[in-house]
Amino acid sequence: MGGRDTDMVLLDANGIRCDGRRIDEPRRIMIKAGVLHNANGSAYIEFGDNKIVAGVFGPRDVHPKHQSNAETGILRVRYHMQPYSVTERKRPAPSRREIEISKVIKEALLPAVMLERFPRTAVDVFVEILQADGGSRCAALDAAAVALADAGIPMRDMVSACAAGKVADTIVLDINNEEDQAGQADMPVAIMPNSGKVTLLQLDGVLTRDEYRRCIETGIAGCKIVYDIQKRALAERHFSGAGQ
Amino acid sequence: MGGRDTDMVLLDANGIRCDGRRIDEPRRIMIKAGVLHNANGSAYIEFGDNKIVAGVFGPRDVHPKHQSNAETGILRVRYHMQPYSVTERKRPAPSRREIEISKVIKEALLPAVMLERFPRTAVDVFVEILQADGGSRCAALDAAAVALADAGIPMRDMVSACAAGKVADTIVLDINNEEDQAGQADMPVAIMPNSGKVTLLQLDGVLTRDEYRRCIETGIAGCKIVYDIQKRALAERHFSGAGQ
Amino acid sequence: MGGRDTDMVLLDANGIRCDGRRIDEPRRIMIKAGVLHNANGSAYIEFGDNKIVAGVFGPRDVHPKHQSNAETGILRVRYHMQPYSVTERKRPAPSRREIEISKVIKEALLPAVMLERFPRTAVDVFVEILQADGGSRCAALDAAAVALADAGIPMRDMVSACAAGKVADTIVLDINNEEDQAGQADMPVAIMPNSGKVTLLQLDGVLTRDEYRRCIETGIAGCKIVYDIQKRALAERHFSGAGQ
Amino acid sequence: MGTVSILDGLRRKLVADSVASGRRADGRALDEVRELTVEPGVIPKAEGSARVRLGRTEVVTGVKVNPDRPFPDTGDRGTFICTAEIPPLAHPDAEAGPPSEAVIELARVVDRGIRESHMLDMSQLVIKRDVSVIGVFTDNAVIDNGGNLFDACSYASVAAILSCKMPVWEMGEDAPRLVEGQSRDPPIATVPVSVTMGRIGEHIIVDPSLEEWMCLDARLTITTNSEGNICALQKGGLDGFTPEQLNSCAETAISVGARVRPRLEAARQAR
Amino acid sequence: MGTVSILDGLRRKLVADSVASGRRADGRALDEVRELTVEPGVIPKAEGSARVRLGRTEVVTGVKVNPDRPFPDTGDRGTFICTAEIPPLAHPDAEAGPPSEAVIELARVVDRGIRESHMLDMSQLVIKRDVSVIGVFTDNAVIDNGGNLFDACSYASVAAILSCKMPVWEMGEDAPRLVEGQSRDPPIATVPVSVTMGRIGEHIIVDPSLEEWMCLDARLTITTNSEGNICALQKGGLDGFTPEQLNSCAETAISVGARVRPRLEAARQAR
Amino acid sequence: MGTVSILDGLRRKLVADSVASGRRADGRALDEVRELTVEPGVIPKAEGSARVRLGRTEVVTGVKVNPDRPFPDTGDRGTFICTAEIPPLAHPDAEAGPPSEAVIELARVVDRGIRESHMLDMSQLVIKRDVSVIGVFTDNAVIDNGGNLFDACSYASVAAILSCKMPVWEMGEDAPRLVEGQSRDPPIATVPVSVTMGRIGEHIIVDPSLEEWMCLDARLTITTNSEGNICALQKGGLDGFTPEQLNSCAETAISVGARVRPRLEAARQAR
Repeated sequence: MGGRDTDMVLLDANGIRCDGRRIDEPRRIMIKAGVLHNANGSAYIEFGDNKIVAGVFGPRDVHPKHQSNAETGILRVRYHMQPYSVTERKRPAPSRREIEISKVIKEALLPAVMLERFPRTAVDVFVEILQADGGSRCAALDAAAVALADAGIPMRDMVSACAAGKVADTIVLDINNEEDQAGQADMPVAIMPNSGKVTLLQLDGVLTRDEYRRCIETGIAGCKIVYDIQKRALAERHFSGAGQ
Repeated sequence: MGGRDTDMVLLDANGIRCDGRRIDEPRRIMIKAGVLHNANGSAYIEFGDNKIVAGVFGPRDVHPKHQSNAETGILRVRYHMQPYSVTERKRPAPSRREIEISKVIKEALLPAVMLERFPRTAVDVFVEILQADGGSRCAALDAAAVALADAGIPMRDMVSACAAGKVADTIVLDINNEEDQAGQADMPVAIMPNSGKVTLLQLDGVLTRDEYRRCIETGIAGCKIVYDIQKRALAERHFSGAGQ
Repeated sequence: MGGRDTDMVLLDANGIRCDGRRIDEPRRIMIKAGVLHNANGSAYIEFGDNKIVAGVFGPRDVHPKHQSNAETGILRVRYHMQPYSVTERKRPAPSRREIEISKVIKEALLPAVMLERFPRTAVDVFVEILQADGGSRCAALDAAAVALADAGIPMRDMVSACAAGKVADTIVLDINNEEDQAGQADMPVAIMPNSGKVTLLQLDGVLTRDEYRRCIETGIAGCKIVYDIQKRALAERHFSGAGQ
Repeated sequence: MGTVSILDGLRRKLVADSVASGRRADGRALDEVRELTVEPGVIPKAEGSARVRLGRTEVVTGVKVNPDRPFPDTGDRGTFICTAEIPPLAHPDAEAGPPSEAVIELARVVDRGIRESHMLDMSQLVIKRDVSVIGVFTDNAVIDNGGNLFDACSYASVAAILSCKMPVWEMGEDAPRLVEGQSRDPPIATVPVSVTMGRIGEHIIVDPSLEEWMCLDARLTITTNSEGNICALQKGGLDGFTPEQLNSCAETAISVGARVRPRLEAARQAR
Repeated sequence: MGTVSILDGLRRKLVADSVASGRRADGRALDEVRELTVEPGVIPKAEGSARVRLGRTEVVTGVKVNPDRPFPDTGDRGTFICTAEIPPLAHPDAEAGPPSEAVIELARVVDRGIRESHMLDMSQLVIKRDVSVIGVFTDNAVIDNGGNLFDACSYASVAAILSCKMPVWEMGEDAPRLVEGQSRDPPIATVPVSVTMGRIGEHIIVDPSLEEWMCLDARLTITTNSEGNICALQKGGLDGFTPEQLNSCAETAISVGARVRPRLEAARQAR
Repeated sequence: MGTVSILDGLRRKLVADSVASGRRADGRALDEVRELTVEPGVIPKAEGSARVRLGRTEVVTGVKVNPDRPFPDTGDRGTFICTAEIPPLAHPDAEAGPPSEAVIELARVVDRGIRESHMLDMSQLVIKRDVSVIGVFTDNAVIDNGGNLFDACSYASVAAILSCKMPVWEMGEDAPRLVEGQSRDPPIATVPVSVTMGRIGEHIIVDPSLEEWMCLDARLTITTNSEGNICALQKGGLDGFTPEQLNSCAETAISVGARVRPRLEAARQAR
């Protein structure tokens, strides 16, 4: 029921994709930690043409009070797109898509954040999409995890996300906007890189039983590439003399 | 100012209506009590082509607290139509019509419910219209009253509702959707059958002074028919071996 | 970017404006204090074709509590237009324009109201525009200030408002609706007449440095005319035998 | 809470006693309407308008008349919408924000009384069948809430509609075009009058004041048309009515309505 | 709070113990779906409908079919919208008002399972290309919440769509016109089946009951099509899955889906 | 509350003392603007964009240009809409949800400064008179709130508009059609510059920091155009200004505006 039947050459005879990448190659990824003054932690990511900023506040008091939990802290996540972030201007009010993505990002981060240390408080993660491209939920999650670490929130693992997908009957890493429109399947994946657990998994499109297995493997390999870039961003911010 | 001028034969020379009924005959009515697992009390009604389910919760704590009353319990009623319940799909948000009907149903039930026994609490009545036909507010009220009794809420009387109306210059019982569209007046009536008090009364359409009196009498006669069916539903649920 | 290029003669050779006024002459102003029964204070104003009623409640408890301030009272203002107050029917929900005007009126009144005497309470000012004409925010503010005084709220000064503007390259007092549509600038001004402080100042349109100075002076002169009418209204209400 | 309740109980007793005596706190007989003033034409920018004072209740109502799209299945009729608002200056308990269920009921009862009486002949409000019709918006603002808003808003709406000077449109190429300098009278077929009655114990009072309103056991609004027929009903309140009470209320509504109707009809003269 | 937590912990232990024993509290095996009944056609006024009972969960779903404007860039396809609601009678914790994030996720997961499976051939739902297409609205109402609403709503939606009797429109001068007395079958290309699995410790259970739902470490919904391929996924919950668990879940979803599919396909007979 | 108040009072005293000394807490002179950086073109998917840093305040603004319907009475002009948002990452006190009155004022003041200066010649933004015009949407997102959002958003909006590469449309049969491969410069008539001043006691400071903002007695935003004329004003805050102060503020706004204007005009080069 989507629109997936154009004539663009998505994968040429040499295994090169429409934007020049190999099938196992992610787009350009740049992460910078500590970009905001008011947030307790923050990060800016460029992931392909995605441009996203994340800010973290907390642990802090919960309003309204009845949302708080006497046994543990709570995590709240807002994924929000700026009106100018997409080709057609988006209305500012949160769409159902943004609300769902906020929830899956929250559940992808939850196992990594040691909320049990901060009962009755909230940790708030706010993500603003300044420019959106394919894979914005993974990029947003990558920035959010770095911002949490930048804020000094205790974490039992990082969370790293990258999509895999199916393009021209081939499983490829990190599909871009054109591949998503014209391609056959898009599977965002997030892992906790040390434990190896998958904490986000979605799929649009059709995969055979075997493609499903290979798609998950490909996505996990991408997450590990992202993980290295996340660690480097935190090191630059916190352990290099050139820190801001 | 409504649209009331079609050519359909609403009443033939033998006093038979467009759906084959006599002027004092209600549509088919089926009530079943105790149809939901989570609600404290519930009922399902088919009244003509109306299909309605009602659920009751309480007495229970009131949120927000400032709505509660230290002297008595409060009754809250929500009458809500499913989008697919009417010919043109209805938007899910409650319309002004649904809010008004919720209020008149609440005020029709209030005199019967012994709320004074449960200060500071709320009794909640939720009605979902799965399929709507003429007379849905009366049918909803009939189901709500049975659901209250099924929940064991102390009541000083049952509440039974049925509309009367004017069709082809004749006062008839329980007008259906076609009669409502093409007819001259629709008067929903609810009574407490033991005390005889009228607790709901509305009117769309024009009646002479005398037609008004006869319309009320006709409606009350219909309420008494409904009352018997309500009692039977409660007996089947609570006092028959075949109870669910 | 506005629509300001009609052929109407806004100012004739004798310095007479399209509605017959001189350049320093305000429209007809009528104020009556004490027009409502339920409000603690109230006023009705006709200012040109503006027809506005203001009601004041308080000092009274603040709901929700977290809005209150332990050190001082708070002032809340609502400027609201009736749907029929303008040529094209206005939707009843408050527009962004109404919300902004409510804020600037509040900040124009704040310096005059001795809220520090009533910590933890609120003074509420509600203004309803029954008919709108050019300068409705000034007229609303004039009525609001009289209603505050009528309510007996302690004030360190009155607040009086009147617009000035630029029409046919001339600075004039109190521009009307036609002049606003076709004119070059509109500058609402409010002062505390005894202290001489300007507490409201806005501008739409372009003014030279010198026109800016003269526009403020003209507006202030208008405010002083209004002040006399405000005092008279309060005297009629509170100190005349003919009081209602 | 306790104090409020004691005062509440005290008020109920006082109101009930005076009603039982046949003479109300404000000196009225049980079937007597409060002082009623009707000022049509108070909002010249609206096509029709009226300020109504009914005792201490004050309502200002405006009517806007504009070309509108017809509803799909009634392309041969104009449209009619009636709203009500109780802005917060009307009473310390009134709140800004989305309308409460009480305000929604108020608007719908006033709307129904006018609509079901067929006061306006909607078939005369068509510019081009199925394409463009005339829409009549009637917006009621309660400026001061002194009780019985049903009747006050209904009177103000009816008077504002009667006072209407209706613009004339003709169909242009794509859209209706205003015919400058022309106007017409609204197509009035009947004049509905709403009469709201309250029951206190076994007594029925007409046009309850705010204080009485808070003590009612039940209320009934009956709208009658110029022929003295009944065209809308709304029962409300905590308790019910016996069939006999309903019959006697109808008598009262017809006779009180006949007394009020000329007061509203005078609004025609403001056109 | 303390009391709730103790009960909570107790329940978690009991559920985990019974899962570890391979036999659940209600007697089911770990990969066993609760009793499922599908009644298509229960809302005759809707073009398609179904009541689904899955254990103690009950959903009533209606499908409305209407002419619609196409989206600007897909003028050669019909439109599909799927909603879900948990009205307050479904559970004491359900609340009226705007949908919670959980309800939005529910609706979007059900929508995605149907949309991404290409169940309906949308290219056959065009009245006039780029001008008018057929819109299919599928509205799910959860009447009783007994857990695993994802599968219950998905089954009800699929059955309701399968049961559809689609009206026929042809393009009139300005607008589509209904062809009276005709109807057609919906253009069904495949039948998607959603299977929701929960992880409790190292064990995976199928179709969690409400009690189990409250004790899940993580959950995964896998939708498969008639060919046994995977067409939608949604992971949720507080924790994650290992890659091995994800592979084993896929096996389970395919085999359980194949058992459920004929139960839904029977809804075609209600047309 | 008590603690906050004591801190509050302490801060007020410190800020007032440093202002009285002629040298502010961050070392600036009273009429000195904070460090300003303007990066146009940061959002390539938008037709125009800019990131502005003004001290610790950061704003990212995008301009979208699309065909739009004209307003009924101005069919010979394009449309212009300017919004502002303070998303919750900008400050611990910022909240998601509908805009507060402060945010609405912010958006309207920025909008008015651009609109009333006639920065864009709207008569050049017409595709077909009365039928289709060009709409310019300017959306400001405050990423970091370091005070004086009026000027930061205004600078970002002006720079984003100046950086615009405008697509070209021609009128097709029914709807405007994009002319591929063409673009044009925006029709810029003047460059407005907003200068916000605060009063602390008898002193006027320019471009207040967040800490200063919380201690202002009153504030005034004056927007001037390229000719040095005044085109928009907004007074705010708890207290007023004397006429003399207003005159001196105008001098300051004109001279500071002249210093800032070239910094914004450089954004043209990003086209």
